[in-house]
Amino acid sequence: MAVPAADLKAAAPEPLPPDSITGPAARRRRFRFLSGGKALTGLIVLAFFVVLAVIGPWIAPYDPSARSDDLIEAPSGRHWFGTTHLGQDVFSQVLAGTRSVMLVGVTAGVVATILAVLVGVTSGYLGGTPGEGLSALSNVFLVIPALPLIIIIGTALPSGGDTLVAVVIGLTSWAWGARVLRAQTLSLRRRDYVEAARASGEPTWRIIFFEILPNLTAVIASSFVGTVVFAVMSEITLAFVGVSAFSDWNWGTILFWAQSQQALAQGAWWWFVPAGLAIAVLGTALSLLNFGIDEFVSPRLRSAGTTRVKNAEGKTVRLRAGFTPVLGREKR
Amino acid sequence: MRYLLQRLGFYVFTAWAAVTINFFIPRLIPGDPVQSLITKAHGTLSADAIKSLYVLFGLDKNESLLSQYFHYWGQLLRGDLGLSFTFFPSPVSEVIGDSLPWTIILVGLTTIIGFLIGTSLGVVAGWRRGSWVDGLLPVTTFLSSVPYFWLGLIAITLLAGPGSFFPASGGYEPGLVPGWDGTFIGSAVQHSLLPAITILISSMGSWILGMRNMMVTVAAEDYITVAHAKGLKERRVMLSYAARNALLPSVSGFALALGFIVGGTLLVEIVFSYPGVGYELFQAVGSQDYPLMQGIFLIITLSVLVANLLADVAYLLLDPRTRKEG
Amino acid sequence: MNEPVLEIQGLDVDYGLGAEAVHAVQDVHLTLHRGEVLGLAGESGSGKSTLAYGLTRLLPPPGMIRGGRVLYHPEGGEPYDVLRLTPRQLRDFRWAETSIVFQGAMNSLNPVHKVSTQLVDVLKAHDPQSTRASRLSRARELLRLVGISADRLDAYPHQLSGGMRQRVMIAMALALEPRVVIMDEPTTALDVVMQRQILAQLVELRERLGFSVLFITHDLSLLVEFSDRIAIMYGGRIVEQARGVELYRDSLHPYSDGLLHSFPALRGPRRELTGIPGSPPDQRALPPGCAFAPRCPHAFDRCHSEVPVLDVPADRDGSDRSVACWLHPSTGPTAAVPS
Amino acid sequence: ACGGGAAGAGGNAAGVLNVGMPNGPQAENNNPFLETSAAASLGYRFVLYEPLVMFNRVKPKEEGKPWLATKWDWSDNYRKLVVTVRDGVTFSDGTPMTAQDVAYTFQLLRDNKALNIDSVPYGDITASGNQVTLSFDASQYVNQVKILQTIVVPKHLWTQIKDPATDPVKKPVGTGPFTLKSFTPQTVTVSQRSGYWQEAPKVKEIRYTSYNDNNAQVAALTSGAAEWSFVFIPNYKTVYVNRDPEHYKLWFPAQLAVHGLWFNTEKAPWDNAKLRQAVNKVINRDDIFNQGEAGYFYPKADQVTGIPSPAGDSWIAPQYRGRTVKTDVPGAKALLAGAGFKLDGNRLTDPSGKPVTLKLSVPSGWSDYITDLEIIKDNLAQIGITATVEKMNQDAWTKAVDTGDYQGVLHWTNDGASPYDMYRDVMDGSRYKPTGTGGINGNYGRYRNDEATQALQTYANAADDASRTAAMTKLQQIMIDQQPMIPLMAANSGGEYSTRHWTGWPDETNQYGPVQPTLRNAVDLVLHLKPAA
Amino acid sequence: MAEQHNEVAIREPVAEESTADAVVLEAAGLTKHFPVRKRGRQLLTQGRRSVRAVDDVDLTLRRGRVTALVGESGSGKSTVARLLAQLYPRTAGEILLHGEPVTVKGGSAFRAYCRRVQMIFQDPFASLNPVHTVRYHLTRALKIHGRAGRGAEELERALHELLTRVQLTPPERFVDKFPHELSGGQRQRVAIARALGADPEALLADEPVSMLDVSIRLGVLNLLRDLKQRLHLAILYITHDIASARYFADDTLVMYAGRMVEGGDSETVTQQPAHPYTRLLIDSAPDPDRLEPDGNAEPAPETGSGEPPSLIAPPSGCRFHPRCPVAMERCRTELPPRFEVAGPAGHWAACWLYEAAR
Ligand SMILES: Nc1ncnc2c1ncn2[C@@H]1O[C@H](COP(=O)(O)OP(=O)(O)OP(=O)(O)O)[C@@H](O)[C@H]1O
Ligand SMILES: Nc1ncnc2c1ncn2[C@@H]1O[C@H](COP(=O)(O)OP(=O)(O)OP(=O)(O)O)[C@@H](O)[C@H]1O
Ligand SMILES: [Mg+2]
Ligand SMILES: [Mg+2]
Ligand code: NI
Repeated sequence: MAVPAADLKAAAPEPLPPDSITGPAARRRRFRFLSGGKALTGLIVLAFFVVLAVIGPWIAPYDPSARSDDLIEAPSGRHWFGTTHLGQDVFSQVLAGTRSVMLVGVTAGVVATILAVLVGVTSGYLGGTPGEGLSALSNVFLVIPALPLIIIIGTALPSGGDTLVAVVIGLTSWAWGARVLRAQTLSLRRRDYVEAARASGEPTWRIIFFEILPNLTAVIASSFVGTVVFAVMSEITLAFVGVSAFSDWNWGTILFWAQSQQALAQGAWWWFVPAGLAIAVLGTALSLLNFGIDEFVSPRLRSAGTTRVKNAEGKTVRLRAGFTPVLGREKR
Repeated sequence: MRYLLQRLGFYVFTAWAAVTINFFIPRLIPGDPVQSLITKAHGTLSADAIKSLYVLFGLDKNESLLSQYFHYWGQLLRGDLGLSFTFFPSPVSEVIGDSLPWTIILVGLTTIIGFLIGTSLGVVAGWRRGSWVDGLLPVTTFLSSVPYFWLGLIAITLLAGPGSFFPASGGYEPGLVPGWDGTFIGSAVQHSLLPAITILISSMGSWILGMRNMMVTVAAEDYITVAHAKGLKERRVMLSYAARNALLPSVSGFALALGFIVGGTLLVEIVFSYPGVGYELFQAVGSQDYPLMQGIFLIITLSVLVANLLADVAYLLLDPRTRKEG
Repeated sequence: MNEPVLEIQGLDVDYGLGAEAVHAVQDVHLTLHRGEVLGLAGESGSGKSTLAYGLTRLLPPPGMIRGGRVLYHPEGGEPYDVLRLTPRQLRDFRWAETSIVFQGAMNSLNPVHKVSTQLVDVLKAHDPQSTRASRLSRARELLRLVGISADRLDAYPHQLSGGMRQRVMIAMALALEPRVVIMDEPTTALDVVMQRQILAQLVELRERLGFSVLFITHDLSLLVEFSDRIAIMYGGRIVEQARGVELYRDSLHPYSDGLLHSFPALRGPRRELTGIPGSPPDQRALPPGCAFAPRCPHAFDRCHSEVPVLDVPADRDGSDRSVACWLHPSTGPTAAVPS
Repeated sequence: ACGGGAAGAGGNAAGVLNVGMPNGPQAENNNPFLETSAAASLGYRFVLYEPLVMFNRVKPKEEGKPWLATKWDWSDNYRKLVVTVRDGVTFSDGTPMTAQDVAYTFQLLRDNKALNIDSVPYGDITASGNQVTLSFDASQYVNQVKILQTIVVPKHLWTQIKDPATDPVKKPVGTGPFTLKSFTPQTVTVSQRSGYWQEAPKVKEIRYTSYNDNNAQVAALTSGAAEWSFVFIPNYKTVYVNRDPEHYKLWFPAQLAVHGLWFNTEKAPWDNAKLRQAVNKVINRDDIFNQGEAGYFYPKADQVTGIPSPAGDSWIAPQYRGRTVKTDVPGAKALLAGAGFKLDGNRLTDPSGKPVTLKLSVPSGWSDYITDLEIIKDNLAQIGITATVEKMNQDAWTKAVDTGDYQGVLHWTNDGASPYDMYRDVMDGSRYKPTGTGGINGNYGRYRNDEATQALQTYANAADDASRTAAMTKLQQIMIDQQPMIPLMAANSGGEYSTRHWTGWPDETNQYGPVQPTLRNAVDLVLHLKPAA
Repeated sequence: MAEQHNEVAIREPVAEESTADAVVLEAAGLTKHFPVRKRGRQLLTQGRRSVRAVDDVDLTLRRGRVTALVGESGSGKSTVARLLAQLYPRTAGEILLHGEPVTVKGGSAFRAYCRRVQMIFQDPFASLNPVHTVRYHLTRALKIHGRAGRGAEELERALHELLTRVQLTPPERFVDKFPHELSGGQRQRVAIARALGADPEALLADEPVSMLDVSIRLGVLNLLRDLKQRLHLAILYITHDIASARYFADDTLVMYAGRMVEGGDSETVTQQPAHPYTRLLIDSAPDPDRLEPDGNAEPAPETGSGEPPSLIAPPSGCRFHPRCPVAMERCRTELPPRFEVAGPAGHWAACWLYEAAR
């Protein structure tokens, strides 16, 4: 809501009945999706990674690049995740690597999503020449193979920072989302409520952003999650195949080292497993958050809140369309 | 008819733009193929060879980028993709021809299977929001968030080893000659199992998730309630009403995924030593093999375009509302 | 009077749980008899649709049925409670026994399937043996029944006008010749000619097949003409129930009375329309007594404290009508137990 | 067979030898002259085609073994060569090999610049009887081996080839003991032919499998699927040898080329020889050898002259023999102090007062180089030099090296039959191009020293051995005094092999040739193999 | 057809103002054909097919007057409204706003047009965005047209006022609800409130009260009447409730199968219908007073035989002729123009029966 309801309450000309839904209550409903364990878990894990991204390099027990005499040591109290062939501390490397991964993932995700939304929704809504033009643009970008392109661009840039990499990934990976959004928009644009908004004189950008977009949130959210995961994977892949000249440590460079030193064949699983798991956990957290999105987005589902209720006999019934639960009378 | 021509023009334009970009991008890389080759040989090729290699690759002539570009188009229109540098003098078409079937079969099949299984699971998960299938999702998303190559390597380490059923690398038993005989096909299937499973596991999650989200949205629509009221079988409501409507974004995603079969499999092929086109591309990028790179890009471009066309058609077929009328 | 086919007993329906719950239908008792057209009218938002969907368990979340029974009397069988059916039984019950025309016709039709597909669908679901051709011809026949030319069979819902969609839904509801047809404002988008044609069809079919109709509408003139009995709803409760003409000529509940003075007549002199002053009740926090009391010109103390029960009023003893108003208390022991 | 040892076991019974290379899928191309062919990349060209003379790189001073040539005579100060061709040799299609074929082969190289990979300036080539005479305009002393190890192709087939430089030679015909049986992008199989001019090898069939990367290759080695390969194995004891210590062997002898730290000697302060010498003194070659090169891959090169040992021992001047570089931090500090550098705490400043830093560039995927540089970086800190390792992509790096746009890199030198090639790469002033200009062929350090250039000239063209020895000594002295580049490790010509099914491999005790499967010696090696008992 | 159109210009029975500026919105020769996709064999055999939803419709909306549009379902009423709102591109014809021809496709011109001409959509289940609250819908309507006032307080007051006007009381109860939490009638009222929020000059109301109970319907219609009188709003009122058209509208137009068939002032059209279709319509309207006390209906009026015509291949001549009890030969072939009907001025019908009256 554009207008914070709480302020309105204070300013309302007449006292509201005590039981009416007030601003905070409405807001509480909006965030009820978090009460479903999955979304909350996702959020917590994500927050954890964000915190690591900020403080990771500081709390790392060792300089991640520093060599020591403990070569290829299994995890121990001194080196939680063991050491590399140069005696570097893998734990510190993972910690220090979080920042770059998060930065690249989120930046690329945001850039790509914004582009996808702008191009996809606009071209879907506008139709006609501008629409077709935008659609052609996204098709061209779609056709260019992203990963090789990133490899090539990464190659052409003498040595870019993380942000540059993120932007490149973002710029090359929006087309898919745009395409999907465009298709969805095409089917939304003639809905009555869009027409109604148009007829009530809403400017085009507002129709796009406030009438159509909210109905696309589920798609956008999953494409955002998709791009972030894709961006993280790309960064890591680049480092893994040894193409990137990017920041010093990220999870990909750890894996690159583990791989080039054939950590698994050496039995040094600790070198290989933590970074890979960290990627997977990050991706999972994002996806979990995605679970909450549908409830956040669709007011119908949101007000449903829970998906289960208890009936009079104490049995749990699932709320679902088409089969309204019968609770049985309870004493009032 | 006019609409058709318009679409056609649209695709031709896209193809032109993509090919042009694909032509110029590789040339942005500093250095040249000869230097790359010498560097790659890491000392076993003497620096004296440079001169002969320039002659060999035909790079001794100075040609402007623009005339190279027109030259390229000329070749292309004649169906000639040029000679690969890495495998000089094998024609690019032959190099691609050798590797493309492997990729198409492995990745194509797994993409289709992954889509089918993933979407079906997504349908069920979304339909029974909060049921056990829905509860399965974190696991599948976890698996799909695991980087391909990581999963592959772990799978190789754990599952493939001496004495195991799964071979660790290759597309078929060394020593076998590809042909349509039982031994070869059996061996090819055996070799493709582990990579296929890895791709399946890591690609399925996103199909599940996408489909589930759409299902949840669609399941709240009134016509679903009506379908229930009509007393239709649950399956029918779920599939023909809810899934049919929820399918739209997934289908276009699927069409696009089909287009990316060729380009999106680099890592699997590297990790499993699979003789496909993705690895070829990776090598081409590494050794600045422009003709090969462009050849593969062209294939990717064409397949994505075709897939795009499919997606367009699928959308028209699936959603009558997007059809242009009045 | 004929034997009952559907008995609603003490139905309570809420939206949501706890303090925020909206009590959309409260303690509704209603009986639909065989071959009868029961009209349901009432204030907008009074819970008519909720009642209709609730008794077939089709309310979308967060709707839930808090209590009550919906007894269905099958042909020659023991009555059973619809609310206790398993999903499987419920599915067989639906459409074959009771069909529904939903209020929002546009959203009732699946936008990606042709009209024909959606019609054929229910035929197929309940009669898997039939051939495709026979189903299609039946679909064509059904469309003709509601006055849509058969060449629209291949149209998609968005290509039809509002009224046409409604008619498609009506056709669909009649497809299986069920014993109970619930129609929620089925004719809002229909012109009167079409409306009459369709209702005539319906009456004719009813004569032939003997089904019963629960007809929800705001068009009182239509109800009076067309239905056997009319129930008036207000604030989630049935407030009056009587035969159509009886109600029209002699309404007992002040709300019904108000309604009848709110619609214009097409013929004859223009008459004064009074309307009903005041505003509808808040269904989350209903007043302790009669829900209409705050707007009622005749309200007295009791109205504000006790909920009136729906019963045969003492002053019309022996008639088959009932009302829930303290102005017309019932003969029986005034067991005004607040439910 | 990649699954288990199955094929290996069966392979032995059928006389199969499994070779693996980590080079990715191949395209069918058997042209023996092209470095880009599958035949070259997997090495099977050298069991199909044979050289005139077989040289042993491990012992470069040793005379070559007569192979297709029975005799070769240099005259006119290495400007004329007469080769006597062996009788009784047939190509695999049954036609006998004659002097005509040999002459044709040399003409082919002379007339096709693209094929003449060694840039040998061939002159007149004539054949008569069983002798081929080649004449040259200049002394070919330093090119002897390159010329004599030329492989011979059949004239009657090659004259039909339109463009020998772009022909994939789908049906290769050579004098070797094997012929191509089948080609697939993944595996190439060659099988024994009849009518080989020597005693037929025990190996009946060789399968060359190309794995996509080192990991796959190593896995194949450890599982026994590959019995012979050349690949980098980190921690080779754990990963490879210990899996089957009895059979899994590797041998990595040095050859006459080095990898080392190059500076752009035109950029201050790295134009200062004393600084380079000091750096030479602090680099820990043991760490590099053990951690970066896994303790075997590139043998340590710590001879003061930079010449790899033992391969180049015989060229080392007596005064330098036996002298190795030892890490000597105080010595380095003293040296620097003497040259006007100041060490202030842990910061070294040059005579002009600027702090000494060193940016070490390296391609980002080259893990052994990166590791080596990390070690060097640490070592340099001991004398107050702040080094940074800058990872860049390979192409940018190649370009940087080519144009001199770098401060320090790890790079290699050419190899050759004598240390001449290596020294020429390091300090040949005639190859100098100024920083910023590309297309340089060696002398990446932009080193200019007329004495060195002169000595190289003399070595290549001298008429007598004495002046050659003097020139070689001069070069060694310049290397020590000027340290234009710091040799750290020798290039190798080694390989991994398994003795489970085949024995007779070369090793430390029996150094009859290098073990790399892609070298010309491959055929000699295969002829040495015998089934294990 | 310009001349015909001049001849039968609708006279205002009670001229409130000088007629010159009284016309707010005018349509001339309005036509809309929807192309239909061909299938299979038709591709080859048939020419271009289309649904001829609206054909050659003339219509005038005047200041301070309500014009009712009644007619058969599917006859193109909604399409006319959408055309007038410039939501569809039209196949032919002209739309004049204050005498100026306007064709806008989008952009600021379209928005300016919206400010003056507002539309209430027929289906309240589809025309409210499911993700927005009532508050959002109404606030936007107010804000777009600069009527939100200054500050949250004024806005809130304006919102409450709007909701109260459409009898969604108490307003606080509804303002934060989502469309799916409302009953059909409640949604319809939100839609009305939204249109009112824009404060237009012309209001195109497509069956705005079809889902309201009669008492609220009365309230809303009274509200519209009040607006018309106070603010001189021009209203197009599409409805199937002819009785309400009689009470509430000044003029009534009757549409059949994409064409206007009759028009005139409401009382006349409803009490003395001229066109056979209109007569059928009026006769079909339910009328409780027709009932006898015992509940038996009088013999139901003849509903006319036959089905509504297909708009893809409409009947030639007068489109009503297949169902018309008094059809003549001429009706089958020739399209009837508008004819003045005897009686109160301004009453016309497109029927050959009235040719004589000319
Ligand atoms: N999901 C919901 N959450 C909360 N309240 C709801 C929800 N759905 C409906 N209501 C409320 O329940 C009440 C009854 O709604 P219902 O749709 O049954 O009314 P109705 O009698 O059919 O009205 P109408 O004639 O206008 O269609 C209304 O006041 C409505 O606001
Ligand atoms: N997008 C479309 N494509 C094809 N035909 C259409 C489309 N929209 C409307 N029609 C057709 O145009 C005709 C007129 O439709 P319209 O909605 O204007 O009718 P209406 O008079 O409003 O009917 P109702 O009273 O039932 O709402 C109908 O036959 C309808 O099927
Ligand atoms: Mg309702
Ligand atoms: Mg309409
Ligand atoms: Ni807001």
